[in-house]
Amino acid sequence: MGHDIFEVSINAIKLIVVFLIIVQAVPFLVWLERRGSAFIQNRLGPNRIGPLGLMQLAADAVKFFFKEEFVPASAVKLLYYAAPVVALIPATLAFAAIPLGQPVQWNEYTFRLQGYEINVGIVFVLAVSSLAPYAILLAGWGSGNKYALMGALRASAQVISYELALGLSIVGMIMLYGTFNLSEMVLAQQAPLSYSFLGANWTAPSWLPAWGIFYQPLGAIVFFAASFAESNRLPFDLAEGEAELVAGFHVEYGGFKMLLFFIGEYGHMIVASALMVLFYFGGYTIPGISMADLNQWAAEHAPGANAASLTVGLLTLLCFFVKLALFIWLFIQVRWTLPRFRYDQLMDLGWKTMLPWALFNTILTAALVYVAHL
Amino acid sequence: MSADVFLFWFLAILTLAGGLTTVLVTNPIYSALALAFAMIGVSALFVTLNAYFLAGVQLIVYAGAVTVLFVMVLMMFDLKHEITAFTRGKFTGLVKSGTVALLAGILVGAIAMTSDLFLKISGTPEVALGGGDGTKELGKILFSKYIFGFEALGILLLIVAIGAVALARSKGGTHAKQ
Amino acid sequence: MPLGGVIFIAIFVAIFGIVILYAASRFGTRRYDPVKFESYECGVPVQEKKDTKISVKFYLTAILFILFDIEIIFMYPWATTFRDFIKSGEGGYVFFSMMVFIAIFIFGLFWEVKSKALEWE
Amino acid sequence: MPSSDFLQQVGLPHYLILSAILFVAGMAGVLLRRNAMVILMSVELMLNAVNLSFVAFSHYLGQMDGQVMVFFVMTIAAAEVSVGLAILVSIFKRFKEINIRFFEHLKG
Repeated sequence: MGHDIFEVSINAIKLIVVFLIIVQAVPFLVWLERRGSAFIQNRLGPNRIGPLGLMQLAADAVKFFFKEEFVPASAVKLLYYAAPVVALIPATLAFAAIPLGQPVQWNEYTFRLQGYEINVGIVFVLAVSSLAPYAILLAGWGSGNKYALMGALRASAQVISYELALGLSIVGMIMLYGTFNLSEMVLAQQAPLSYSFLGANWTAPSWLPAWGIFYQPLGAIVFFAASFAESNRLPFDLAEGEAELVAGFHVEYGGFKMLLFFIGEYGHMIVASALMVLFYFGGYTIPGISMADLNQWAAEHAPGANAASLTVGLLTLLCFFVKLALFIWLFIQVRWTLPRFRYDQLMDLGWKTMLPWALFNTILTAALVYVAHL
Repeated sequence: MSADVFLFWFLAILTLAGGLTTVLVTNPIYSALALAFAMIGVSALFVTLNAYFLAGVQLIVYAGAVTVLFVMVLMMFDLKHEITAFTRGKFTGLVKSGTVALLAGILVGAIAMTSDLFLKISGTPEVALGGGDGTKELGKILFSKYIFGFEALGILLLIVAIGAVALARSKGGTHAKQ
Repeated sequence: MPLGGVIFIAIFVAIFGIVILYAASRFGTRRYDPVKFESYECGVPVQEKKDTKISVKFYLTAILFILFDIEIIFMYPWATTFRDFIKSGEGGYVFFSMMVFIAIFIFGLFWEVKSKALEWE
Repeated sequence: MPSSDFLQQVGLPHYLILSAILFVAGMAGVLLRRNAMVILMSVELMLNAVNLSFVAFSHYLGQMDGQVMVFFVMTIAAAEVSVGLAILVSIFKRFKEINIRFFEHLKG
């Protein structure tokens, strides 16, 4: 994790901060979701406690703490308690691998604004998210409730089905960038947009960055839809289907155990949005300004190289979070706009629509790369 | 003890614990979960050997797909009565345990006796990987030297997909229990 | 090597979860009531669990997932190296062999759709 | 071999011994367990052990062939599990039983 005690401790703190970002984002997102849904449905939402109802979060947390501890008699205790803890891990590990800003150069140390730099970043993120079904299955089995078990099987079948489309939709992306490294992908997207086809070149106006969405629109759509299903959000929240399954795999959970599941679920949503930003919307780069210009500007205006590097790091971090927030809002907007699918429609969409389209995208990209030396 | 060495021993103990639990625990669900644990451990060991891509594939395929399938099927079975976990019968049990012990002895003995040779190898690690993550090298060798194996595996997977579906939907063979 | 960081944060998160669950379990009140500890089935008296019938479809989906997932993973090293192959002049060969592979993939998918293995009634 | 050296310098033999122990554990599972599911899991454990030694050799010899082999082994393992579980599920649906002792009834 580092060469001396200073670097190791900074890196450890960084990891904990990344985790706390996810944990702290959740109450805020719950508030945003409740206010946002109220806004969409022309209601008021929680507005009694504190300004704009913001203190509702604290009230909820206190309430969670004083809930009764409860284990159903038919539960398998070990699995029942393990499930919420396991639910936290995949999202945290995946989010820690995402570069949030330009690395900060501090004297002789380089601190990346991410939990850890992994040179096969995409594979790592996919691998870690493929562990998500465990929490669901553990909860479903551990609760000893048949509705929970059914919900868990449904949820995990759904998650794994859409994992196929998700994994396939980024093959074109990998082909264009020729790397699994997330930081390199971000840097590849800062150049001005240009297409070349059979030797003919066309360069867009310089303010238009070479974002992945311009090269892979189809892949982006499939990826985005699949990541909705991966994070079990409406319109794909079949796992919860209140009417037929009570509440899915977390029927028997309450209080803080429920909250941990929530953190896991919102964590998946944050990771999905972050990946969307990273693959298709330029990551932490600021549109219209190249990183070289930005570094130049900071070097002129900030006192000292450390401060300049820190300024650029924070600016890019801010830019990343703005983009991230837009996508998270999109998640909320979609949830409160679209109705839920039926289960057979869900599976049909995953296997018979999105998988073939993702495959088509792969073939098309490969053909274009081969023929046109894109 | 340096960090890498500590990491190896930590992961080795974790993986072994997972593997032994898989074999020794009587409840098959715990067996499957311990197996998942062992596979995550093996994947981390791959990382210590700089096989980053394979570590990811190990997680996706084994921990994320194969073991999830095991867990799902076990949950579907929901066995009503416990079957005796271990083999019964003194003689066969003895023979089987003896075989296992013999194999263990031969393997460990062989490695220990030839470890001088292996230590010579370990003196020159990392020759040809050129500093990258090794994925490109893997791709290059996979799509030139092993290209026919690759296509054959594609056909194997197709056959298995067709066969598994046919098997899973079959109404049972001729030996129906009345 | 980032492995240390990954293990560190995984263990940290696990400990965080356990501590928070333990703390929450200390605070709450506890009152015993036999009905409360029954499984929640909307208030209807609980049926025995063993009669739960689970469709074989779930498991069929999982099997197909494994097989197709591996085919997709085979495309990853191909995708990273494809441009290098084009540069070294072997692009056509590699492109063709991958198209054969994808054709097998499509045939498999087509077969599963045709044989109604993916139908959910 | 002095024991402190053995602890301090991790090399190929360490990975091989680990792999051997895992393999033997898997084999013990195959021979001694009676639940067909657990037997399949033990087979997976054995394959994993072999994969570990492949990767260790590949690393210490500086050749990628071992890693390609691991890739193939993983594929075949997944195929084997799919077919194995498909067979087990159809047997279970028919006879409600996955104890291997029971399968003796399947003899002609």
